[in-house]
Amino acid sequence: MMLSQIAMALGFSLILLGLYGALTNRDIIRMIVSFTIASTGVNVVLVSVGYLPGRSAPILDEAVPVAEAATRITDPVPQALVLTAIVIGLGVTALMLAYAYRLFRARGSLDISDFTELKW
Amino acid sequence: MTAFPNFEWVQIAYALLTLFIVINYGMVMTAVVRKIGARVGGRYGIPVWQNYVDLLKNIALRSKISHGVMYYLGPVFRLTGGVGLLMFVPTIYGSEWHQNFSYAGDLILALYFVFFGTLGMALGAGESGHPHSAIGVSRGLAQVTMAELPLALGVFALSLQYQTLDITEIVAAQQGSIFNWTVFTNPLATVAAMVAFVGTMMRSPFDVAMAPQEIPIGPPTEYHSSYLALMQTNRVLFPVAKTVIYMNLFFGGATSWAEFAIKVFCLYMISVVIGVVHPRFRVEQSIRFFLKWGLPIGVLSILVV
Amino acid sequence: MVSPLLILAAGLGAAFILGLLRGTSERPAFYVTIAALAAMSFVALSWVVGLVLGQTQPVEILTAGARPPFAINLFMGGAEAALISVVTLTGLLSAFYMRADLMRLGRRAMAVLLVLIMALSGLILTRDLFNLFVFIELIVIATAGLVLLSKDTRALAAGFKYLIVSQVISILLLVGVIFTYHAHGSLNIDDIAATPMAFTGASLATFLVLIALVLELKPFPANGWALDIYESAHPGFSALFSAASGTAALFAADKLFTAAGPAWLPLATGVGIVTFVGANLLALSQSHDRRLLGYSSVGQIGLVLLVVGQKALLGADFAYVAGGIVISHAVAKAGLFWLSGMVKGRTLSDWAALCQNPALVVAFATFIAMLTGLPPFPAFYAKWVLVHEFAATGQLPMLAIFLIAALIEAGVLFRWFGKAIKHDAQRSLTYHLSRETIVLIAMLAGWGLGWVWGALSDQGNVMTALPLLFALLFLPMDILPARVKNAIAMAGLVVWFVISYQDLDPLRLVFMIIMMLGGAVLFLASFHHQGRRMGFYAPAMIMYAGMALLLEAFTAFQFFAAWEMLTIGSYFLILRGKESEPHALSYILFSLGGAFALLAGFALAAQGQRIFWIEDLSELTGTLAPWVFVLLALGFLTKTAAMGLHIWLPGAHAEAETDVSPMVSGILLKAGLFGLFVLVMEMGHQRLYGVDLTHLLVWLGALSAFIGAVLAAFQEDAKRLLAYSSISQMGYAVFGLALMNHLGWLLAMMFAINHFVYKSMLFLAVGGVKERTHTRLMYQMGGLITLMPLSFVSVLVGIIAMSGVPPLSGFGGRWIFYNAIMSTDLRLPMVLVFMAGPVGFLYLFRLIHTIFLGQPKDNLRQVKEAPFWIILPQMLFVAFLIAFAALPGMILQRVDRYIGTLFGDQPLVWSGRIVNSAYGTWNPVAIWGVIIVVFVTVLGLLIWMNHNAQRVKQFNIVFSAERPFKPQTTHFAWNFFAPYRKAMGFLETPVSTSFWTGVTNALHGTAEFSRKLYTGNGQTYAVHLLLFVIAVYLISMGASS
Amino acid sequence: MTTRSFIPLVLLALLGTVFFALFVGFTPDETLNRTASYYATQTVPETGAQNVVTAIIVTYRGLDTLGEVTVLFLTAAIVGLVLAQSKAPKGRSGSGFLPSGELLTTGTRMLVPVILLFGAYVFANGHLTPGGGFQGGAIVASGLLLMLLADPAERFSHRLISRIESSAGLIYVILGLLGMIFAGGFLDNRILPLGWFGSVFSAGAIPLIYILIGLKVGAEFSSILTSLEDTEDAQ
Repeated sequence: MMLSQIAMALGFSLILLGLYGALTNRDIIRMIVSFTIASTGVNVVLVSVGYLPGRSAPILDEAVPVAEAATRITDPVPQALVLTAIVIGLGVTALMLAYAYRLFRARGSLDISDFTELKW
Repeated sequence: MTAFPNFEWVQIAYALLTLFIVINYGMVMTAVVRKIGARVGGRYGIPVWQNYVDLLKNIALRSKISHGVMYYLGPVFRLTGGVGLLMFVPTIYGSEWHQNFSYAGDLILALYFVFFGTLGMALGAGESGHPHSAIGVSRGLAQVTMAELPLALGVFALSLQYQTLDITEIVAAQQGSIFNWTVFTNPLATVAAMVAFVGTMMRSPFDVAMAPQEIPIGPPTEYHSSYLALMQTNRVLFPVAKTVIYMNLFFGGATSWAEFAIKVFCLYMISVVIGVVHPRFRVEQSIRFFLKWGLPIGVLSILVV
Repeated sequence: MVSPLLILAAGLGAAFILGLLRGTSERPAFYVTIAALAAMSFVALSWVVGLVLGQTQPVEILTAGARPPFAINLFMGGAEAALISVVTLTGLLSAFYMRADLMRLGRRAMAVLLVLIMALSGLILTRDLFNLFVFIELIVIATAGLVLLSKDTRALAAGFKYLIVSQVISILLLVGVIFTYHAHGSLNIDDIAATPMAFTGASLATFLVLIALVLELKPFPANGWALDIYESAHPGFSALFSAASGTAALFAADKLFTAAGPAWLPLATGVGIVTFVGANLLALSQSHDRRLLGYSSVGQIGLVLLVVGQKALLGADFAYVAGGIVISHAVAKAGLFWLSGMVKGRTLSDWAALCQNPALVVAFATFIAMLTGLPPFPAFYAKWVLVHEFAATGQLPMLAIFLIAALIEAGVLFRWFGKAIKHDAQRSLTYHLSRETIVLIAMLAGWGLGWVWGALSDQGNVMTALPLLFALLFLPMDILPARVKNAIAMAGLVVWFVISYQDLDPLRLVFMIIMMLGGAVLFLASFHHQGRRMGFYAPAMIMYAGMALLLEAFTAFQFFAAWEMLTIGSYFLILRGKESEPHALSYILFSLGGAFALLAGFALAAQGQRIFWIEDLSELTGTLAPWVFVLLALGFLTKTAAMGLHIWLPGAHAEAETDVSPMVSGILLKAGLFGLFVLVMEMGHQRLYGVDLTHLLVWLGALSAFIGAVLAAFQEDAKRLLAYSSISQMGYAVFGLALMNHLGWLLAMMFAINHFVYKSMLFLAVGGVKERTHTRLMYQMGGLITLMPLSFVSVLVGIIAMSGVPPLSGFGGRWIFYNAIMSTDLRLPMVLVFMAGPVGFLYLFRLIHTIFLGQPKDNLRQVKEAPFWIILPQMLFVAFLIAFAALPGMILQRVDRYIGTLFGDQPLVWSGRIVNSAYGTWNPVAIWGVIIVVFVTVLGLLIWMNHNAQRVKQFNIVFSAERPFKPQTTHFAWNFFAPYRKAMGFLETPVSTSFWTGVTNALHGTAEFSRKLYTGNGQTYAVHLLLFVIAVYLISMGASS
Repeated sequence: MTTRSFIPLVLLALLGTVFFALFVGFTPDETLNRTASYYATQTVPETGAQNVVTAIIVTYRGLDTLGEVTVLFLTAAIVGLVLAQSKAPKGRSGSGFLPSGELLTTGTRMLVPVILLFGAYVFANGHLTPGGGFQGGAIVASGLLLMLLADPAERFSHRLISRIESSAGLIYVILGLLGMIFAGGFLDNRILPLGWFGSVFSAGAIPLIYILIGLKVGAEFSSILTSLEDTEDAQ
């Protein structure tokens, strides 16, 4: 079992865990937190896909001369992606929190099952 | 005038003659029939010239009332229907004199023209404004629709059999021996047609439309005096004219006035005899009757031919 | 050409500039927003124009000066340009539309709007998978922001549900993206497309990406959150959400399905069809307008997804079909949402408020027509091609499901339209000139697109058909007074007849005479109407245009288009009646059902040929032909209201306006008859399972003739009586047609002519009576003969003619009938027809007797003769009937000769005015001669005998009776043929009615039950989502393994 | 176990199988795939950045990053929008909070400048060392957060923040467009000389862009924080 696989397994289980929390907790704040867990899981998966065993970070300083870059560094793309993913996740989370605040203001409750006037 | 091939003015005279004979024959015959009916009922009955008396009396009557145009025209339609029917069928087979205007059309014309008088009468009675006449009309119509059905089927079978709709040809086909008559060559069609015949002769058990008892002032008696005169004329003329059709279609037609007299009388008597021994049907009863008997026979007849 | 990147840059830049503005300065902020959106639209449009005119080629835009897949690249092609134009323009208009609320919420909201449009354009442009994800997230966030524009507090909850769901989606998408990257070593979509994956374990990544994008399309049933947004959001935004977002998301999905390769298309097809059916079904039980619109957009998007699934098969047509549906959906849906913003109430019938503003009604109708794919709008052409594709590739179940769902959708929308038109408004419109302008712009865009799609179509452009243009001319002319329009309309019909009658065979010529000249005559009656009479002439003329085109249709497409046209026109006409709402609905549903049967039939017949000539129907052979026959026959029989398909007719014809009833009865029914003519002429005898289909038709005709007559005899309502009698008469015609011999067809023609004349006459007469007595119940009338003599005359002549009593023309029909059946070997059906004849006599007599004869009613003593303009055409008809009865040759002879050329026989001999057949003679003139002579003589006799008769007053006949609670029950005219009912009443049991009611109830039941699925709980929606994903996964795995 | 928690469990179990299939099917690459190897070899000649990830973020996938920045911008705007409606009643701002204690206050005074400086360093050296605009921005914002914690009544000018935010964003876009005009395409960093590999002023426009991003991100986080902070008062 290699590092990347452990990481990936961890990532997936985080996703499932987070989703489970999001689907079973009625409390909006808890749901939001669960989602952050899940998206963390996603990020872990992202990174773990980019990881190549026994290589170092894609920064070409003294440790990794430019010439050998191709053989020495891990895949930089997932890392770039994960950064974006993190930021976006953060954005959405902030948004959800703001919503939660407004919902609480509107109804004095944070129970998702209280917000079902719209249906059918 | 292309519409009237071999038309001479004399034909009008011929036609009038036919008309005259038939009317008188009808006068006497209906009287005789009524007399027979009375005798069956153990009464003495009327003298045979009674119809003439009534006719003259009605014409002579002075009370004259009209309920409006349609009312006024009713009897006219009625009589036109009767006369026209007679005019459209050849009365005496083979006689130059009594072909009338049968070249104007064929069997279909005759069959549909039967409704002409009925319609006019019904409309006239309708305008009289008396609900009972309306009721009489509705009953009559309701009944006649089903009564005509077996006839239509019978005629269809017949025309399939002879492959023509021309009455004269049909009669021609039946000449020679008595066994050439349709009644023998195609009994089913005949029976079906006769059911209709009995059903439409306005006699018991199918006379609910007139319903002399329940509707004391039904269509006929809503009319009076000269209207009634016309209608009486029609009532002696029309059954004969209709019988003539049956005679021509199923019983070999008539080659002479004598044969004519006998055949028509016998046919007419059929409905009379049935009439005097049967109580009246209610409308739905008679409809069911025609559905139960007339229709199947008719269907059978068009299937076997 | 400016670089498409400017679309993105402009959006972003403007958004950032807004931040620099002072927080209080909304006005300039708004102008900046508008300017930016305008710029974006301009760039997009300029690309569309450039690409169409061929001035530019599709271009790939690189970023960061590196080639893909190493840097993100964008692509601008025809589809992209078009869709971005849709998106940006919708954005621009919506921005104007939401002006007030944007001002209220300030520059932040405007920035969000700008970013949304920018992101949507980016979604369409980008060719990079991860970039796609970024744009999707941008859209999600912006959407969540704009939902807040709504003053409706429930919108908050909706927005949150949306966020929850999109979280789940983005998780799936990200996992999918990264594994796709791992599998392909590239994030560039075209790269991925270059190496399509088989449907195996490794392709799970592809599955995840695709399913995530499908989920963005709100597939049924995992779409509760979307519906909530549609319902609660600001209409201006809902328009964006439906039109712009939906379009962009669809394009993204399409991109990836293309990349994923053909193996994945079934996924799209499956999800698409399920969504299309499910959404439309559930929409049935919606009473909230915006939610209904939501369901409908979900359905439409599902439809496009279905088309995407057909991509491989459609090939070159794909863009045409998908584009047609997408764009007409975008325009129509945006328009409808914008409209909904002007309606105060939220129930469907609140839309009645629109009636205050004819322009908006037209817009509403336009949008509905665009959604249901009626001509001349793009979706119509698209539907045509799609169905043909289905048929050509033998996906018949798909074809059936598609058409049924489309029918349900039409049901939903037209039910709504009917309510909006017929109910009376509780609250008036919230009127803004700007909003109306926006809606009207959308409407014009719709018509424009219709023209474009027509121009692109290889079937010919419906919009360039002269009659249609003439009809549409009446929309702007609606401000003119009715009389003027009427004159123009009549002139139009006559002129069209004059210019087009030469090149028609006698058969078509007769129909042409009935439809055009007859139509003109009927318009005489319309002179009776004063004032403007808004919204009457356009539909009427569309109907006539349809018929005019129908007669000259040579290809299946022309035929079908014309057919749809006359259907729509007549629907709007019928809808005008007072109580006509439900009947109009059932009319349009049956008609569209019939039309779809036609469509399916033609598609089956064409087998993928682009142009299918009607006369090629005769070349059809093999197992296919009989089915084509069945489908086409079904279509036509629905119009002629054969027994079983007839239930729409009585209501529709009875409730229509006085001068409309004769149009839809006397003329419109002939369209169906004409269709049947063409059908049997081309296809002749077809055997299915050894049964000769024409024999079935014979039976059907006979049955309709008989039952129609019986039912007519039992009606209390004069117009319903006439309506049922039409069923009966059409039955005769179908019967004659199906006899498949010379005389049979002549019979059919005879009935076509006769029925037109006397049915128009009777409807006008009865209509005239109704105008005066304000009732259609016969037992409430009576004794009108003296008050309305002319109406009486026409009814009298009418019924004599119809009942076939000599001497009038009906007899001719009967005569031909007998001669026809003499020369066929079918016997049993005749029995029914024989019965029908006398029964016809019953209802006709009832009609004239109970209306005109008998005792006048007190309340009707003062009524006057029917209005002049209603009487006039009747008198013309009377004259015609008499002339036609005396000289039938003047029309029939030519037709007879023509039919002779078809059958190569000549059973009738026309010697002078006498007609001889192999069996008998018909000498109309002689008949007239004898009857007139006798009649006149007898009349003279009577007059001589009593010239001085006294006219008596009504009450000279007095009789007494109690007056019970329901007086009419004791009136002789009530239940006139009571005994007949006792005997034959069993025929009255509404078999087919209850059948169709059963069907509809079942549908509504399912809808009502299954919409409970949408509990409104955001969590449940997330569960639905996962459920959906898992289900699709298992199914597709099952399918692939 | 109730159905409410049971159904999701089953679903997730099934989803788990999907993930498991992915997991089993996954084998780490032995060598860089073509995209990655291109970056490994071409980054230096093309962008002159030491930190390949930075090069990818700012240049190759610059459009993503622009979007990313926009996401934050959007979030900030919307959070402002959401919370705008429930502003604190004027005058009561800051009231009802306990003073946050000597330690925290002093610590804040001491740390904040350092934090800000560090943040600046991180985003200025994004192209050389790990880190970059986002990280730097976050650090800057954290300094702000610290101040808020120290003195909840503290208020920052939304106007200033949004000015910084917007102008940074605007310049970013403009730089991108300049790339289209003067270099290979949108967001191409070669509008400026690539400079001496490894020095601070190298890698063309990357440092500049990263600084902008840093400012922007910092501003956005701060505006989110302050908006959230404002709502506190209404309690």
